[in-house]
Parts: sequence; C-alpha cells; structure tokens
Amino acid sequence: MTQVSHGQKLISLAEAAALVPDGAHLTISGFAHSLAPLALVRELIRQGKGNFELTSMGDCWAADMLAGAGRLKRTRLSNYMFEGFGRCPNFSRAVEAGEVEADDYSHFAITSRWVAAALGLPSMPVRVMLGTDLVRKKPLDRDAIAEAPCPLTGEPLLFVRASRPDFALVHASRADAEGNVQVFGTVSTIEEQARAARRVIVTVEEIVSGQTIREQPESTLLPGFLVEAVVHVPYGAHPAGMFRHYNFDRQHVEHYVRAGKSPETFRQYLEAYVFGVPDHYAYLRKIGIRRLMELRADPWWGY
Amino acid sequence: MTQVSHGQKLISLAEAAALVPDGAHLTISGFAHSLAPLALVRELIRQGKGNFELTSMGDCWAADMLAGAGRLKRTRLSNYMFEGFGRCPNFSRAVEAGEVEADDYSHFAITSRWVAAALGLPSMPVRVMLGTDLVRKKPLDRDAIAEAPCPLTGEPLLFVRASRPDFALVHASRADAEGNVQVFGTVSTIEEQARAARRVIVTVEEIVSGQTIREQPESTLLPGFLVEAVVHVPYGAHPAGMFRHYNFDRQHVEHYVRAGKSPETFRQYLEAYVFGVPDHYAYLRKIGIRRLMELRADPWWGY
Amino acid sequence: MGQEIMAVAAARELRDNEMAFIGTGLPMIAAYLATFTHAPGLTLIFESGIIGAQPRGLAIGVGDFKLLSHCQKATSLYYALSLLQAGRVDVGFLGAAEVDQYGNINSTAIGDYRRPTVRLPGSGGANDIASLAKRVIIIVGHQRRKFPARLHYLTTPGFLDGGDSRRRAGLVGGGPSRVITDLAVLGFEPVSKRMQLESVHPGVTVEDVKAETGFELLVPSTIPETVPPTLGEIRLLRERIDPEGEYLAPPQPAAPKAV
Amino acid sequence: MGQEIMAVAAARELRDNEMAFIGTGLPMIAAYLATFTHAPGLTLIFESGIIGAQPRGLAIGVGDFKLLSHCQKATSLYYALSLLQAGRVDVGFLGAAEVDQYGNINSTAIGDYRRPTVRLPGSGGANDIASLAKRVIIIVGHQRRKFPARLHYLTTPGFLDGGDSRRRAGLVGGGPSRVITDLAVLGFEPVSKRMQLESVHPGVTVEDVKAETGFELLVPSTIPETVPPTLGEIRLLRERIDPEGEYLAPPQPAAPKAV
Repeated sequence: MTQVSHGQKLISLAEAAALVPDGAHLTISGFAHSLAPLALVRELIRQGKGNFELTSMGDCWAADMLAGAGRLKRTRLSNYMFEGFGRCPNFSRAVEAGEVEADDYSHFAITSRWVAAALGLPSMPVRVMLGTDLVRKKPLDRDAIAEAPCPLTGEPLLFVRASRPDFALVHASRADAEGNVQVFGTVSTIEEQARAARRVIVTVEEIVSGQTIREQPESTLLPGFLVEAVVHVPYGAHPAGMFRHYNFDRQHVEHYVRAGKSPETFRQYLEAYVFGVPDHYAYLRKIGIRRLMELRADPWWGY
Repeated sequence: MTQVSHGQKLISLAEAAALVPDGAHLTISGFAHSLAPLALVRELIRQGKGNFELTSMGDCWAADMLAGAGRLKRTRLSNYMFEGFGRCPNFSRAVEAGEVEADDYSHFAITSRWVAAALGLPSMPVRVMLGTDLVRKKPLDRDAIAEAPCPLTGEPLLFVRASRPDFALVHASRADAEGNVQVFGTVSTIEEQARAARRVIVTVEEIVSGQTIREQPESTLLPGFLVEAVVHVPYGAHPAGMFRHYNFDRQHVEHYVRAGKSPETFRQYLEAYVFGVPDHYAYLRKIGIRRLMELRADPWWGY
Repeated sequence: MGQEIMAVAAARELRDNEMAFIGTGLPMIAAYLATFTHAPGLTLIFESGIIGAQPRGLAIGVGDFKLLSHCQKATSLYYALSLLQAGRVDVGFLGAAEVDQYGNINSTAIGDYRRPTVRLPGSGGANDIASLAKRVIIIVGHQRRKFPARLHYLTTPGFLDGGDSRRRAGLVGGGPSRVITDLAVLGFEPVSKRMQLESVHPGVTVEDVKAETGFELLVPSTIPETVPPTLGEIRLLRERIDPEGEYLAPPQPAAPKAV
Repeated sequence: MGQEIMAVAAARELRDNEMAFIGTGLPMIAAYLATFTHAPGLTLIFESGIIGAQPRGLAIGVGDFKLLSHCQKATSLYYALSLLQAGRVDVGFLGAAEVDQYGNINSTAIGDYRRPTVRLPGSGGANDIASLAKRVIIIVGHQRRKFPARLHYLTTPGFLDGGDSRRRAGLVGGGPSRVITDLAVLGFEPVSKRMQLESVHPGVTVEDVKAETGFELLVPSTIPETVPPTLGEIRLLRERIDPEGEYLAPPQPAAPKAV
C-alpha cells in the first residue's frame, strides 16, 4: 500500500517570486541572524515587486532590505534589530522619513494574532501590552485589539484579532517534493506564520526524499498540505545563517550595516548584490566559494 | 563552561506512587493502547491509593483499571474506549452503577482546558460542543464553561476554564536525570497535561545521559523544570505499547477485557497482576520474557 | 455485502486531493479504496496526531503504530484537531450509537445521563469533527433502535433542531452531508435539514428502510438504487485492502488464525 | 569597571534554581557569573526558543547558535514566551532607551510615534517579560536623557502610574524590582512604586546620581555603598566569562583580532 505521489511543488526562485503580487500582505520567517528567506527577498526586489505590507515578529533582515529598496509600505511589528549590530538602518530611516507606517506589538501579542488564525479562532486572549502605548497608539490596527474581561473569571485580558497574511515566505532546513518541511534547531514563529497565511512559499537548504522525511515524522514542522511551493536555495538565508548548515556572515553583516547608513551607499549595496547579479548562484559566486566554505557549520556543534 | 548538575530527580516506582495522596486530582497520559503509565497506576492501586478525580482525554487504560479497583471517584472525560475491543468494561459498569460521576467534553474542549492553563490564561475559546448536551449537561463542571461572543467580532464562542490537576502522571520514551523528557512518535496530549498540572511525575522506558538529550534538543517534549520526578520503568506501559519500543499486547488486552466483564473476574485479574506481584519486575516475570520479546518493535518500522 | 456496499458508497463521497479526518473500521477501508481508485491525492489525518499517513495494512485504531510509522508528521492531538477548527479539513467520518432526523448523534449514554443504562465511550473527537469539518459522513448500521425519534444524549451536532439552528449555535462546519447504512444512502433536505432517502441498496425497498427508521423519513418521489460496487472495487476490498476479512465479511470461511 | 560592577550587582539578584529569562550583553554575563558562583541551578531561557542553554562562550544575541547548540529543548518563540504568561519565569532582565520614575521603559521611538526623530527596535519580548515575569531587573547606563520625567513612548510596563495601577491594568507579573546602572542600584518604594536609591557604587555620590536622573528620585536617609566585586568575581568575569572583553572593558589593550 504505497501512496501515489502528489503534484510536484518544486519550482524555481524566479517562479516563486512571480507568485507574489505587488501590494501583498506578507509575513516572513526570521529570528535575528537566522531563518531568513533572503534569496527570495532579493529576487522579489530584483523583479520589481513592492508596496508590501508586513506582519512581523523577527524578520529584521527581510524588513530592512525591503525598506532600503523602497518596497515596504507599512508594517505591524514587534521588533526589528540586528542583534549585536544595533538598529536596522534602512527601516529606521524609512520610518523617521515617514515613508513606512509602523504599528507596534510585543512578540507574544503579534504571534498570538497568528496563533488565533492557526487555531481557527477570531481572536486570542493575552495578558501583555496592557497599560502601555502598544495598546493606546495603534495607527494601523485600532480594531485589531480589544480589552475585555474573561467571560469565566472576569480577569482583564487583551484580545488580539486573528491575522491572515496573504503569503508566508519561509526559509527552512529541508523539504521533500510534497512540501513537508523540517527545521533544525529553534523554529522561531514559522509554524504560526505558515498556519496563519493564506499561501505559503518555502525555500530550503536541501531537497530530500519523502522517505527521508517519513523516517523522522516527529521532526516535520510544516506538513505538505500547508505548503504551496518549495524552492531549493542553498545558502538561501545568507548573510543570515542556518543552524547545522552555516553561520551568519559577520563580515557581510558589518558591510551591510555600514552600507545602510545612507540611502546612497545602500543603493550601491543593492546594485552590487541584488540588481547586479542575475540570480542566486551569481550572488553566491560574488560572495565567493572560499567564504561560503568558511561559514559552514561544524557537524558536532551545529554552527 | 559546563553546567553544574542539578538535583537528581530519579526515584523508584514505589517512591513515585507515594508522592500521590488519596483524593488527588490526576491527569494521566495515554492514547488508545499507547503512552499509558500503567506500571505506576498498578503501583498506586497496590499502595491502596484511591478516591481519585481524573481529567481525561485518552487515558482509557488508567481510568478503567482505577475504576475496576474502586479507586475512581469522578472524572471529566472526552472518551474512554479500548480501540478495536469496545467499551471500557470497568469504567462503564461503574458509571452505570452510580459509583463514578462523569462529566463529558469533546477531545478538543478538554484539551483546551489544559492549553489555557499551559498558556497562563484563565480560559480558552473554542468553537466546539456548541448546541449539544456536552454544554447542557454538566453535573460536575457547570461553572467551567461559558458561551460568550468574541469581543472583536461578536462570533459565538465557548470559553472553557483552565484546568490545573494536582498531578500529571506520564509515561514517555526516555528522560535524563534532570527530567528532560523525549517521546518517539505521536505525543497525544502529554505536553498540555504536563504544562497544566501542578506536579509532574514521568515514568520512562530508558534513562539516558543529559548529553544524549542535548544532542537532539528539538526532540525534547518536556524540559526538566516541568518535571518533579523520573522513574525508570521498562515496559511501563504494558499491556499498552510504546512506539519504537514495543507493541501493545493483544493477548493480554483480550484477557483483560474478558476479565472486566464482571466484578468477580476483574478482582481475580487484580489479584493476579497487581496485588499478587510485589513490584513491576515481578509483574514482568509473570508476563514472561518470551512474551516481552515477542512484543519488541522492529527497529525500521518502529512497531 | 452490506459492509462492502457501505465502504464503496463511502469511498465515492471522497474527492481527490481532499483532507480527510478518518476513523478506523469502515471509514479507513473507504479511504483506502478511494486512494486506490479516484482519489490518490487524499491526505489522511487521524486525531491521534498522525498527519499524512501511509499505512501498511489495516489498523485497529487511530492510535495504531501502523498509521504512525512513516507518516508525514507525527504530532499532538491538539494539533490535529486544531486543523479542523482552522477549516482545513474537507471531510470527516463518524459512527453512531444513535442518530436522529437532523443527523445529531449520541455516543455517550443510553438512559439517564447521570445514571445511564449503558455508558458509551463518549465524544472523543466526534463532536469536534462534526462541529468543524466542511462536511461529515455518518456510517451506521440501519436498525430502528439506532434511528430513534429522540436521542438519549446529544453528543455530536448534526443540524440540531433543523433549519438554520446549527449556524445560529455558532457551529462553523458544514454539518452532515450523507448517512450511509447497510440499507441505503441518505442525505438532508436543504431547508428543513431533515433526513431524506437518496438511494436504496440493491435488493432493499423503501419500506424496508422506513421500517428500520424510528422517525419520519423524507422520501422523494423517485428513489434510485445505489450504484452497486464494481468488480474492480470488490477485488480491491477483498484482495488488497482487507484480505483477512477483519472488517468486511470474508469471501469464504476464514482459516483459523495463529495467535 | 562600571560594566563590571553592573554585571556583579545583577548576578547577585539571581537566586539558585530560578528560571531566568535572559537577554544578551550584561544580562548574559550576569547570568553566567551567577551560575559559576551562588546559583549553579539557574535555568536559562531565551525568547528565541532556547530552553536550558549550556552556552560555550559568550553569545552575540539570544538567537546565537552557541546558545542553541546542546540546549535542553529547542523550540519556538511562542513556547518560550508562554512560559512567562504561565508564571513559570522568576526573573527577567531588560535594557532600556528611556526609563521613568515608575520603571516604565521606552524602546520604540524618540519623538512623535508616527514620525519619530529616532525609530528604535521596538518591544520584542520586553513588554512580555515586564508584563509577566515574577520580577524584572532593568540594566541601563545612568545618563539624564535615559532617565526622563516623561517617556516618549511607553513600550514596556513598570508600575505604570504607580500605586496599584499596574495590578488594575491586569498585569500579573510582579514588575521591576531593581534598576542597576553604572552609578547605583535602585529599587521601588513599596506603596507609591516610585524609584528610590538603594546603594551607590564606590566613588559615586548621591548628588552624582541625582544629577543624571531627570525625575525626582526618592533617597532614604542612609545610602550604603554597593558591595564591590570580589576578586573572585572579577577573575571569573575577566578570565573565564569575557576574556576577549567583548562586553566588559578589557583589562588591557586588546590585541587586534583576526577576522
């Protein structure tokens, strides 16, 4: 009794970016310098896509690149910071210039908006944000939160509305052709984002057989039915890293942060690493094989 | 920078059962013929413990043994059934005789009561049980549920109150001495039960080193801080099974179900397999090495 | 043959590439049959936390390790059931101890709830499936005591009191679409939501069905015969899916099995 | 030395066998120091989903693979933060761009929120930690602009408007217990919840602290000196925990590092 193979979901990076229309409401994976689908973000920028809306927990890298390329219209976020390297330069400048609208949440509250959607609930109660400007100042999301008592105990709670972004863009460790996705290490909010979004595109370091996935079904984060398309993109998170595959590229991060100090220098960065390279492999050649090898993870420690 | 080892949590089965007082409110792991901490349940019965209250999702085996031994006072449950073998004989008879009080939920609703506790919420909204006798007939739990609209959308919801049992009794695949617990295969509601309960006792098939746990931290279901005590009990789920370790014992299950048909024959069963054996290894000797070997899982298929 | 036609009728209710929430017994046999015929892209989900099962042979329950081994994702009960609440499950199967004219089900107790004559297993995931799946197929033996005018306990919602009472109660799933018995296939009249006869199995009359139904059944003016199983379907059931006859009546006296 | 005394004062706030929610930089150094001295049973939790970390060396952030590798449980952000809401976390550490007299923190924006002069990173898990942990320790450099009379944006709750306003808002965690700066250790007066001076670091006067505080600070009649770091603590910090001087001023000019 073997299963008939389902429709193939493997597509190219260019095809994946083409699925995402201008003005889409996105949620993007990432926590600090890991799990970021940056090859896909670069391809979106390369294809001229923009006017995006984001709902964000930790996708500092994607948000800053999109803001720096002028492709980000508004965001609800809990935090954008380059851990160890300070503020996100392009995002911060864009907000200060009034080019990007921002509406702030805490990590737990923004994630709870995806949890509500994932669970098929209209909202989730939380005990955070109460009493602060995160509740009082809501330029985008006045009707997305409501203070109300627990119907059973009367305790004060904040209810946050289910969020259903149009797309979740995710970078993960490996997947099979049916879209079953596994992630090594911490999983950030990938599961909540993918379950909340209407459509899910996953880029991965490795494509493996369905049999490989099925040998460790406990490790599957996203089952295939959640995933519309899978793209094979080795080093697809660079300059961020992937646990057990490669470390984030500190040199390149420092280069990026310096470039982000002004619109002019960041334009040069985009010219060099996005517009000036036709595709992801050209990008990797520009980074250089020697550097990619240096970044590889130690198999025992995973980094 | 290595971590100083914490207090040892490894205790004996007799010591574990002694932690549980008469009249305690328990939640017990189990789904159908797996994950049931039956060696611990037998030891509780052997030590004369009883007058228990249960909050249950799938712990048919524990519930039926406790009911058959006259140790179960009341239960809120979603389902007690011996999959493939029909109703739970002792539990059913005890309810029909008015000896055990029952209050029914659906699987999702009873689990949501633990989820609420696990998340530190006073209640969780669900979209189930609405319109049925599961809401209307609540002999034990009239104040544990409330129909109320979503504060943001007005949609009708059922709020179920957080449940915090005194003890979660869990059987799992393996743990280290600090109480970090891993489970092979499906995990039933173990995580929700352990996070909801005030105290957690875990029996396991194998004790492994902390290093073994830390090599696969993605597989840890319960981190050590949730777990008060760990007991090494090979074949601790028998006659239920454990994925990757051993299958449930169909012969013994059929024997049990036959014995459960009348109080008299079940008393003989308890005499033979609980009171008549001083401890778990004597129980295993009674089952017999040949049978235990027959039940072992195939390493490839896991069963 | 009664079991076989039920399995075949149930299999035909499944469409390719659907997400199906499956129980054991006939629903599992129906799902396997659909996978081998018109619905190879069916995703099988079990409440035990097994997603995308690739079962080797028949399982005795939804917790069976045969279903778990080499599935796509092994997870928790809460995860599996939350897929229902998120509207991701197209179809669920349910059995019943009693089913009424609106497709409501009792699987909890016969007699008074607090002191029942017969205590049954309880809802399990049945209430969740019936509350939340886009559609639900009920599979039950057709006997008068199982089709009463009034349930002893309403465990699992069909259309509640009929009309739009189900929607008003806040239930977001579509409710029961079919009742498949060993006598007939039944459905629900779109406005009143009362049960109505759709087809009778070969050799069964409308009167036979009425005689085994404890409430007034809607009977349209023309009732077709249920399309009988094809030879191919029968062969799949008897030779490939349930060769031991564990759920379906074996084609010939079974040899005594070794224990 | 300012950094070192802050790390030591913070470490002393941790008790053995506690569950501590840790950020990077000084909080991490403080947690390591506590683990090596009086609190070997501390469990370190990071919002990134790392539970029971056993770090090899200093990490540059809470998502650092050094923390993840060989931890007890690698999980999700939602799991880690839900431990806070469940009341399982004894103590959390927070930094601040601005902190007011009630221990409220701004880490979102300077200037008007919609068109800020300086857009900061935002709450992240800080609001969650401050709302929910049993107690919170704030670590911040003591400069007048960081201790304003009024925050530009209230990201993270301390005692809100003081008194019992925090409890009335529905916040279940205990709120800030200490503010540790490079000049002093501060606490909160039990009834009004206004910030008060607890001790000044060696060589610092009460007037120095007041001069760098933009609101009126409560100053009890006697202010002890902060107990200085012991030689053992200094050695652990310089030789074992941060030998490269990544966070603490290096004891001597650092050699140029290879890239």
